[in-house]
Amino acid sequence: MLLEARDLTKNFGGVRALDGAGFAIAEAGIVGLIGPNGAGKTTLFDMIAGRQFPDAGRVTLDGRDVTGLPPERRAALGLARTFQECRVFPEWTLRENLLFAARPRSFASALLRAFTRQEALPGGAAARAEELLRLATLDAYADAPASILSFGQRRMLEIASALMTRPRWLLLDEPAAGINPGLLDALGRFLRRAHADQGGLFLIVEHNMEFIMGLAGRIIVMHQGAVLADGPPEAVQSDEAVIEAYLG
Amino acid sequence: MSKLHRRTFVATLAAGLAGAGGARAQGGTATLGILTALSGPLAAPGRFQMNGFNLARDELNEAGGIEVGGRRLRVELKVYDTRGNPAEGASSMQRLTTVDRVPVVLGELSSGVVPAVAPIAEENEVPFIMTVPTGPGLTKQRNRWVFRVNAHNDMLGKALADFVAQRDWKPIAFIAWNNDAGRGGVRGMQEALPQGFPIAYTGYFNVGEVDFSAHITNIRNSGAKAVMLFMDEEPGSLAISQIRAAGLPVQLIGTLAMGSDRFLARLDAQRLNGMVQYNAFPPNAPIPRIQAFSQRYRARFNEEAHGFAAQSYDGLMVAAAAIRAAGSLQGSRIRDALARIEHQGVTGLIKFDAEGQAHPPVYVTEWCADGKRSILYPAELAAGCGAG
Amino acid sequence: MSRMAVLAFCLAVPALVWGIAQGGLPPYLLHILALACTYAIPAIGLNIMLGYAGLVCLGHAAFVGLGAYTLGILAVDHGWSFWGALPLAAVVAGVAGGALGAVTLRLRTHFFMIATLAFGLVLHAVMNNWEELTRGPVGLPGIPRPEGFTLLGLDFAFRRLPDFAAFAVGATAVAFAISALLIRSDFGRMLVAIRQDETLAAAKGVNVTAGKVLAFAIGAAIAGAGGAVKAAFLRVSAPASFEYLEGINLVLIVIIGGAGRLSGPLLGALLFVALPEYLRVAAEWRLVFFGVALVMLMRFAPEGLAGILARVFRRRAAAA
Amino acid sequence: MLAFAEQAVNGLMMGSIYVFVALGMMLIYGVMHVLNFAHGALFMLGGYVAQTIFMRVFDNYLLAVAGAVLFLILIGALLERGVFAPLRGNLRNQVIASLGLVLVIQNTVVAVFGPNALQFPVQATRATVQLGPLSFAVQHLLIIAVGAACVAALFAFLHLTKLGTALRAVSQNPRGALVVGIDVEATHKLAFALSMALAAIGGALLGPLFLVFPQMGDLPLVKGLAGIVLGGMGSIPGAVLGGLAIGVIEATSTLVLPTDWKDVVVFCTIVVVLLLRPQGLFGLRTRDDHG
Repeated sequence: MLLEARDLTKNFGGVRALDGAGFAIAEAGIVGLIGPNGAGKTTLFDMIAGRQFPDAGRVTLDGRDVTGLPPERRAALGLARTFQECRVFPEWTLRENLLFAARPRSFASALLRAFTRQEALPGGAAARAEELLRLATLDAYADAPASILSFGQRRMLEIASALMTRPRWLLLDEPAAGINPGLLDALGRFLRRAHADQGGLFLIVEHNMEFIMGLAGRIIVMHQGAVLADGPPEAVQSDEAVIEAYLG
Repeated sequence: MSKLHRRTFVATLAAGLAGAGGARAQGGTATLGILTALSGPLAAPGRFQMNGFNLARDELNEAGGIEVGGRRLRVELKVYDTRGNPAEGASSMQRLTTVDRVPVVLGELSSGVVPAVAPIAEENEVPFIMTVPTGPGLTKQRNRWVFRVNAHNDMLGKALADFVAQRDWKPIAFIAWNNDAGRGGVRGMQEALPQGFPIAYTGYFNVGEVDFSAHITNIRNSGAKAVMLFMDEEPGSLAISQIRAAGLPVQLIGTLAMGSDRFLARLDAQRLNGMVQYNAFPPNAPIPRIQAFSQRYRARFNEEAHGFAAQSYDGLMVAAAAIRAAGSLQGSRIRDALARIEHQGVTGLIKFDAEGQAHPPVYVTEWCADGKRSILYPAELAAGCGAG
Repeated sequence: MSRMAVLAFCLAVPALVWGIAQGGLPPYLLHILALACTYAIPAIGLNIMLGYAGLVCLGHAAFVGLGAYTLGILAVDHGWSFWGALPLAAVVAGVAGGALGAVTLRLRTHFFMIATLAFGLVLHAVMNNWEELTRGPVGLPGIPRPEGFTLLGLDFAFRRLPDFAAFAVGATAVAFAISALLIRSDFGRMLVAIRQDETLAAAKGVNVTAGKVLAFAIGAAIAGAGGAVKAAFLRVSAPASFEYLEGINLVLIVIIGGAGRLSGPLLGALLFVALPEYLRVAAEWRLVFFGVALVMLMRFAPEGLAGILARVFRRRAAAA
Repeated sequence: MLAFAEQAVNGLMMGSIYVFVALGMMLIYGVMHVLNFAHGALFMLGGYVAQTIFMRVFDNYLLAVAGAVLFLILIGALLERGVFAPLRGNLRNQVIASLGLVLVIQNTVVAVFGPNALQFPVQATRATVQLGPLSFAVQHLLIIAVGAACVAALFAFLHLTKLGTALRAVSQNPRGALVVGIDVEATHKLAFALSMALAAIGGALLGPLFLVFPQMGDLPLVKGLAGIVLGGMGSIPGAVLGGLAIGVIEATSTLVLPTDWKDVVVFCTIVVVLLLRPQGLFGLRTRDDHG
């Protein structure tokens, strides 16, 4: 089982954000996670990414229980994520942002390598960074500090940085938010190309229906802290309960 | 800024400095080094110390300066502010001994700074005469170049402890500065008191902190009969006014700084009445050398003479006498002269023992109701109100 | 920083040190140089925490004090040699640093600063009040200078000022080399990632907790070693040298020199120690000058002196 | 038991001083989200200005305090425009700049007024008053009374007046306040002015009881910070109760521990509270993770 969330519950001082939400994803693909505001999408998303921890319930990656694992340990397993507020390292250049994502992470070995001056950049990292920058149409700014990028460009850089390590689980938090329509198709193509290239699971939380319906092979709809519907885009679009939840 | 580039910058700095170093005795002047505290918490005692040095310098110059090898040299003072910080002290001593190249260094206030400056004096073979620090261990570091004119805590404590034991004021309580003067004083006093003398309470407060209400409450509950204050004039006046205001029925015991008219001006005779304190220099004692100095000090600064000023005055006079005896401004010759010297100072006969410590007399005085003071100890000098 | 650069650096410094040891510089200048080193070494430690990991530790002087007192107590009370006590001084301060790091790592900027300030004040009170161990406010006198040795036919006796100044410069160079090796590596990059954005660093796999604790431990260990060098130089370790104002001075040195730049602490220490001694300006106005400089730098050149110089060189290089 | 009561009152007195400092810092922190480490030095400056006016200008304590308040508000406006406003947004630089201000203010005072402590003898409040078996200086009670009055006045202002509500709005959400039409810039100046007034009054109250000296603001600053941490960062009532609690803890600790450890007790309280309950007694546990 590639990714499984089983009856996750979480409340913030009386407000029940998640109420036994759960779903199971067996094979690779692009999965959309949608639902009206306050449905608990971001809370569930954060629990899979390790930024928040549930009061009850379990999250497993490849069958392994990661419910209480901190984010850095999940990254080591091959999980990468982007943020709703779009976070990049502003002081570093685009290339440094990407190369940093590919470097090994244990402080112990870093300390040892610091004194033995061994370089630890995995072989193809530089080439992969070039390719991703080109795919994300950002190669012109490769050596400029990330702080100069526009919001849309910063979003693309964040996704490229997450793709550097060919993660088995890529979690995208509203990638289309704040992107001007012209850039949306480029974003869609970029994600489709990337998934075709590396496989694994792309779990995308999104509000832009048109964008996600065209991209995802499977849609999970959240409503009031629980999973309301789960299936291919066409089935979910015509599901009465879903329309009711959105319009109700 | 590569490392080599910085080296050249440092080298040019050196050239500038070397030029500035004055030769030892051009044009008939002898420049003596002074370490004191002109700022920071110890600035008040620093002022009295400088008064003593300046008075001695002016008197020496009025008498034609110091006669060395047939030439009469004017006395100049090169003063550095150490602010009670060991690092600043070390830099100042280093500059005095190697840039200004003074023949002798005097002063310092804080016992914490002395261990940092004494070894530098020893390395550059320049005698260092302390005039205020009271830490007992300072003259026990086997450093032949260190001398001390004033009595240290154990010597001061001894006189007063005998007196307190004699008057049987027990149990006794202490309130003291939380620094070397305060804690050193309390330890010196506790060791000097007879074995098993009951100590009801020991309270410390930070230099600059001035709220004694907590201590007063604890002293009242400890049933102490006497309270000894180890602090300088400013906090001392506050502590006493608060103790009297709280109506605490205790015998007050003070230190050197609390036996002067300036202290009286901060409070009033009625509140000081009956307070006893040790004193290295009771300004109105019926002793000619003390009377003479008090008059000259009042003429110059129109305030009453202070013990630190008298000790520093003696320090400079002893240094001048040693230079005259050595007939040279050579540090080692002056050191040898100091080791052998017997100088009649205002604080008493100054003769340094093997460790460089002088043994001036220590007095105990008592405040009378009329704002005058009487001398109680040493017995042979005991005298009524108005003599302290 | 390739292996060759490190090798060249390791040869250049002893040569420089040997040059100083031969004398030729006036004693007062050697004294200022050594004193500047006793500020530079702890500042290098603080720069790893403040400049790279973004941890504004206001209690750094306490680690310097821990190193100084460890050397003092071991050497004076237990007869240890300086060379034996020096590593222990660094370890004791490092352990305390790691502990403070672990304890304060979840706190946000303001709380964190207040906690480090409180930590510094507690340690200063312990140094001042625990008389049986530290001899209280008078300080621990009689701390020995490092024992001499002969190297390549040269005998170093550290009681002599030129030799000690050479040792101090050598110790600063070692601290500088350690900080350079650490910063110009994955270790340094991970610290800088933590400073820029902790949440993102964690998402990229950086163990933020371990990073902060390590930055604290290493920064404090270097400060402890600096404290031992200062105690050996002044031959006394007194509480007055480690009060909270000294902690603020260290922050001042790193910021004015250039936080987040390897040469920052060196420039800052030289400026803070050498300039006033050379100018012999009255204490108050010297500190007013530094206070104003700090405020101006924060407004107009937060990257400090090293940053300004780098910008000037870059512009000149670009122009050339 | 009597001793405990007496120490508690002593504690309340010093605690009131810490409340002045804590409230002053809280007002600026609440609105501008920065901790002004120079507040202790400004507190001391208030004491010096009041002392100078009282001794040299007109021999009236009330006018001296008023003069100190006006002077400090002026200085505060300069600092807000020259240092804190341009650095808004960069937390670390603002705090370090305030450390620079500490050096500037403290050492300028030493250079101008000299290093040693100055007398501030206000005869009216020297007398002592009998409260059952215990006696207290009038100034002690004055500090507690004025402290309580200022807290009450501040509460009334914050909760009853339009300006006060605007100030609370900005402290909760500056952008939200802007959208609703509150002039955020003006509120910052108002908060700074109030903070400076409290610092001036605090300094002018402490002066006559003890002495006025350059390092006078250092310990109250740290203990005021302890009060803020204990009460809960961001909570005005927390700063008041926290400041008083620190004063009482400190005074009553002298019954148990030797007095030279009383500061350590306060510093340890800061660390312990930060570890066990970072949001303090009244603070709210905020979910956002940018400090």
